[in-house]
Amino acid sequence: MSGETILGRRPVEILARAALRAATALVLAYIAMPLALVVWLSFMAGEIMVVPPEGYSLRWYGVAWNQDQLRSGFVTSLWVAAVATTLGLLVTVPASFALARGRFPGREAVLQLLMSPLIVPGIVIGASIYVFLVQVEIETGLPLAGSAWGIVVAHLLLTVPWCVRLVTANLVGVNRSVEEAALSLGASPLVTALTVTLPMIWPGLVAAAVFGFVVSFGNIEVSLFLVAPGQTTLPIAILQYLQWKIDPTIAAVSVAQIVLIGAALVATSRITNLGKVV
Amino acid sequence: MSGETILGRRPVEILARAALRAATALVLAYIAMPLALVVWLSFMAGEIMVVPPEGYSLRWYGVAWNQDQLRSGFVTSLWVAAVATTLGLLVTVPASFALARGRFPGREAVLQLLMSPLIVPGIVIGASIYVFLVQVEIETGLPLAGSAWGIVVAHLLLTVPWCVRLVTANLVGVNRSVEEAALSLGASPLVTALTVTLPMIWPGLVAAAVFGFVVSFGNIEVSLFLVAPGQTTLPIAILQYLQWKIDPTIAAVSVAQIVLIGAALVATSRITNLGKVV
Amino acid sequence: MAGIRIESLAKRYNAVSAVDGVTLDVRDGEFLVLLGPSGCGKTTTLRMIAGFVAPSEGCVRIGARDVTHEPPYRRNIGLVFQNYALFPHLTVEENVAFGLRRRRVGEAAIRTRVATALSRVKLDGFGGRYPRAMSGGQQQRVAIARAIVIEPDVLLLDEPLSNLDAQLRHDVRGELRRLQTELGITTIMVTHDQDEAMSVADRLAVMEKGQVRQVGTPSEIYRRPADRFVASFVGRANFYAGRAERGIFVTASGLRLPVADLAEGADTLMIRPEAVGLRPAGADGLAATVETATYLGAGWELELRLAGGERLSVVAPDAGEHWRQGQILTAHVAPTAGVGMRTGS
Amino acid sequence: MAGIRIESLAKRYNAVSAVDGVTLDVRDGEFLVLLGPSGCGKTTTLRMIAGFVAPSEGCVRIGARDVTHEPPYRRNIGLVFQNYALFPHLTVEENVAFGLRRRRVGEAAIRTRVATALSRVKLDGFGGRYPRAMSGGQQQRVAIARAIVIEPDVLLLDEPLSNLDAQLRHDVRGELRRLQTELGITTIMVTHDQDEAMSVADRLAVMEKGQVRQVGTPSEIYRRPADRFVASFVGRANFYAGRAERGIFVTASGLRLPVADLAEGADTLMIRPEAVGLRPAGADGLAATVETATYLGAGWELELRLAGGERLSVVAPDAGEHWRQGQILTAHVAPTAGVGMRTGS
Repeated sequence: MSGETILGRRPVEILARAALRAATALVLAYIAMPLALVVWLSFMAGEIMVVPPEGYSLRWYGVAWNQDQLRSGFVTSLWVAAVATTLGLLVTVPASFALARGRFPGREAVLQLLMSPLIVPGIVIGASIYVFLVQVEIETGLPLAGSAWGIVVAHLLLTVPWCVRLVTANLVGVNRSVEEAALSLGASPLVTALTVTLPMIWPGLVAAAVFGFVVSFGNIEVSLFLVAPGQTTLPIAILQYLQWKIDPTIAAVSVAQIVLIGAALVATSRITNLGKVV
Repeated sequence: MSGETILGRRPVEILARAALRAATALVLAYIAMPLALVVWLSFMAGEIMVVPPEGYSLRWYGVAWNQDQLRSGFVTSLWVAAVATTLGLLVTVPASFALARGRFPGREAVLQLLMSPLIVPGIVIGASIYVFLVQVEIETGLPLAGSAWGIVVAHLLLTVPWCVRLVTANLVGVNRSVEEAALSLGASPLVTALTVTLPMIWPGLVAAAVFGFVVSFGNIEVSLFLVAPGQTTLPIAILQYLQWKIDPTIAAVSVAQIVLIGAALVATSRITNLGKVV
Repeated sequence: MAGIRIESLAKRYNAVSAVDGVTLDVRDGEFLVLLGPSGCGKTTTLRMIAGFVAPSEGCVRIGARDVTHEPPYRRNIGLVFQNYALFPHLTVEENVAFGLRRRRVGEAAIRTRVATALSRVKLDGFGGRYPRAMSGGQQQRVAIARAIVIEPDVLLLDEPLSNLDAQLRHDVRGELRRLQTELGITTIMVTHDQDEAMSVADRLAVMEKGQVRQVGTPSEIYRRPADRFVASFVGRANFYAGRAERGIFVTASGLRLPVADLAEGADTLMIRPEAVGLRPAGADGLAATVETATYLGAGWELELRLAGGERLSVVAPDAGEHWRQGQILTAHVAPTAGVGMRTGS
Repeated sequence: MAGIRIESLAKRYNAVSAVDGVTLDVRDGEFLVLLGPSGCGKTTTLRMIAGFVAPSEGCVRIGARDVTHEPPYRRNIGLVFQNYALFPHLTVEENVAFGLRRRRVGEAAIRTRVATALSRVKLDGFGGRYPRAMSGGQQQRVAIARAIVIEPDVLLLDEPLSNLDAQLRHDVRGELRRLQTELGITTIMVTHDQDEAMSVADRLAVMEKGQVRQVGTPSEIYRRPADRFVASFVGRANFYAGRAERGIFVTASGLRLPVADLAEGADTLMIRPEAVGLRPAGADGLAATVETATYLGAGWELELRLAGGERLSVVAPDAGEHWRQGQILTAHVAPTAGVGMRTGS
């Protein structure tokens, strides 16, 4: 049970622990499988993915790089995710202060509301926003429905609830007496928030930003109805490519994406224990 | 700042607080918008969704009910999510014990690995598994690639990491001395786990089950390449419907799904504070 | 510097009174301790003085100023918390400078005043450290420096020693008292520890259930407690029901004890355990049997049973005897040892 | 019932020794207390006896059985934790019955034994409650009942009173001692509180830095501590460097103090603060000036400065005097008050 507790040495006890370790290894292998599989596929030489592979090569990375659709999808996704995350955090922080510090009726209900992106099907959110933007476009003449700004508006619905939840949780964890000390020393609530509270929770802010970015970058459902030619996100470009042809190109793109996001996560985990914060 | 702290009464201070409240209300309204929009759309009488609507009716709920594709998609999704969640929890609980209680090199790396469903694009996971299943099918003759079991295998990749994270986090939160008390009273590690630890963390187990179910039920990316005619999940049936026609039918289906999942979440939050556990 | 005047201060949460009409006058430069068990309202009272809790009734005056409706950041108070509440992301120097920066003091003046404050709490040379790199005692001294550097009108201390271990608690309370005397700053401290309260206070206010039971100097409170609660909270005490008869207290079982300065109408006699003398069996006094005897190093704790059936707790210095259960001896209660009180119940 | 024998027990984490060669013999039915500051290794020692920490070296014997490699669930020990560690999802009755069920005791016998155990800790009628509906003191009594109901060979207590408030701590320690005497069960308790240790122990083992410094009865430890660490951990003490000269201890500044039973070679004199008598200035003894005087109700705490410049802490019962800073008086140190020791450093 514990790493320290003295363990029984009867044969049946030793056997039971071995079985537990084997089961655990199996579960972990299963979780690691997709990662390993994608990396493996990306290095297969042949056009048709077979086991055992015909050979290994780096050619699909070159092919991927030369696909304009994938390249521009990557740039669009990067831009959308960055804008949606930044805007998300900007509106989120004050709202989180109100939620974490305020005492008002329905506070619990509001926190439940933050689960809503989980329960409304993403594809329907996307379609609804599309319908809504078309209406606005008809009324005002602004070309929203086909622009990347439409995608940003939709992706804010992904980033904002995550950010509010993370930042609120971090604010709740701040020792109130530290803020009270600042107030007693003459800092107004605004000055206290800026000079004391935010510096104390910045690992949480970083985690919220990274998490929002990753969720936005990888989303396919919400974007599906909002993309337009030349304004396609990477996951949708991948989808479109796969519907046309299944070859290791996409595996190569995925590995690139995995390395990018993986690096961001590792960098973040130096600042904060993401596993704990999220 | 605090709900209790005496607040400044200078005009600028009162104004600042009003602005903060307004911003918060706006953020909350934005988060609640998709929910409200979908419900609103589902009751619009006309075939074309316009603002203001032509009128209100319940007819789309009837239309949705009569769509065989949506009905069977609903059943498939329910079945897949239930099986993936149950199997997921069964393999997850022992693995979580090993992760939470064991002390072995690379433990931190393993916990990072649980983030992998976030970083490998879901669409690529689905496509990879499809390729893999086709291979297995060619080798063994088992009709895996077109069956719902293929979807379950893929969805386990969604539910297992969530379950491991939630159950592990809950196990880490258990006061070790309670388990030690059981050991000192003569309970073996297995008996301690079954009679003391699991009963103590059962809100966490319920949360893991609900969360896994919701994630599996709503997933579109991983399933995309694994569905076959007659074995389509609800989100993909919705996607296919929307590609053919955009009318309030899908809003009605979404409202049904929202009510179902919302009810599950509310029921769970009576047992456990989901917002805190997740 | 200024005195503090609290008038009929009350705080109610729904129907429950946390503080129920507290009136106190703290003189300029005085060290007052609010003493009481947890939940007695002492911390809520302190937080109303600081401005973190809005009173339901009453008012708070600091010097001539009515601050009842002022936010905490306009009260000019120094506050020290049980958990230190240092800013973890700032160095010691920046922690102490925080209040001066808010007051827009010039950089040169800040440097001088921070250095002076740190040297007052004997932390010269620690300015560049971060709080997490310091011991609990050092952190609490930083917190004290941060509170006094702004030259506050009053200093409020909320269980400042509770997180320190026994030896450190003893040292820091001495330093705290010395510092307060040097600065002459009006101070209110909250604590549940009677030793701590007695050792630093000019005056104590003993609280129970949201009300002040007694205000007075440590020796007034210990020697002439107003009621049973105060008597047993500021030390251990034996109580006997009975009546006063011209300088003699007659207990319910008929025991007659001469008591100096006994008010007519007293219905309870209080005797401190350490005020009882122990003599050999047969000597002048009350015959008693030892029920339990506990050796505590510096002394003994005895539970005696008197002839009339009453129990008497005694704390005696260790004079080399070895007391044993069942031993018979004489307990001597001097006329000055007993205090008569009216329980009113 | 059985004695416990620990031989050269050691626990190292990487290069650091948490416990460094502890040998102890606990007699059948004895109440032994492991006393020491936090980090001294007392809890690790207890956890090795319980089986929750595997020793790096040495062995643990309970009665005739070598249990060094036995898992905790085959040691037949009763364990009580600081945080009670009750099973929150079970009623009090089910908590107490847990160990009996693991031993496959019949339902009828379980009912009887649970009822007996609950009545031993004065919790008759509480069987149907859940732990969360009980006070801290009651929860700790349930934990004690749960530990003793299995009739363990030994009872291990890990700071069992630390989570209770002062008054309750005083009561529960009395009950614990009574129960242990009644049951005659071999008991080891870990604590950092000297009062607690002295009041319940048959013998104390004082630990520091992973080693046992001294083992003995409370009065042996208090009156004849083996070294400076023990002397100052089990009470307060004044220390003077110097040398022994035929029954007289000569301090570094030349002060000559007669000491009964002074070993040749002693280089440090220890005087307990409460062993010093205070007399008017000019009386026989050491002339001294009051540096600080603190009134604590039951007595006074004085810091004196002697003629030779030495400082002397004194704790004196309150005899009505009011001591003041600067006052001159005489400190009387009886020959039996001083203890000579060899610091070896």
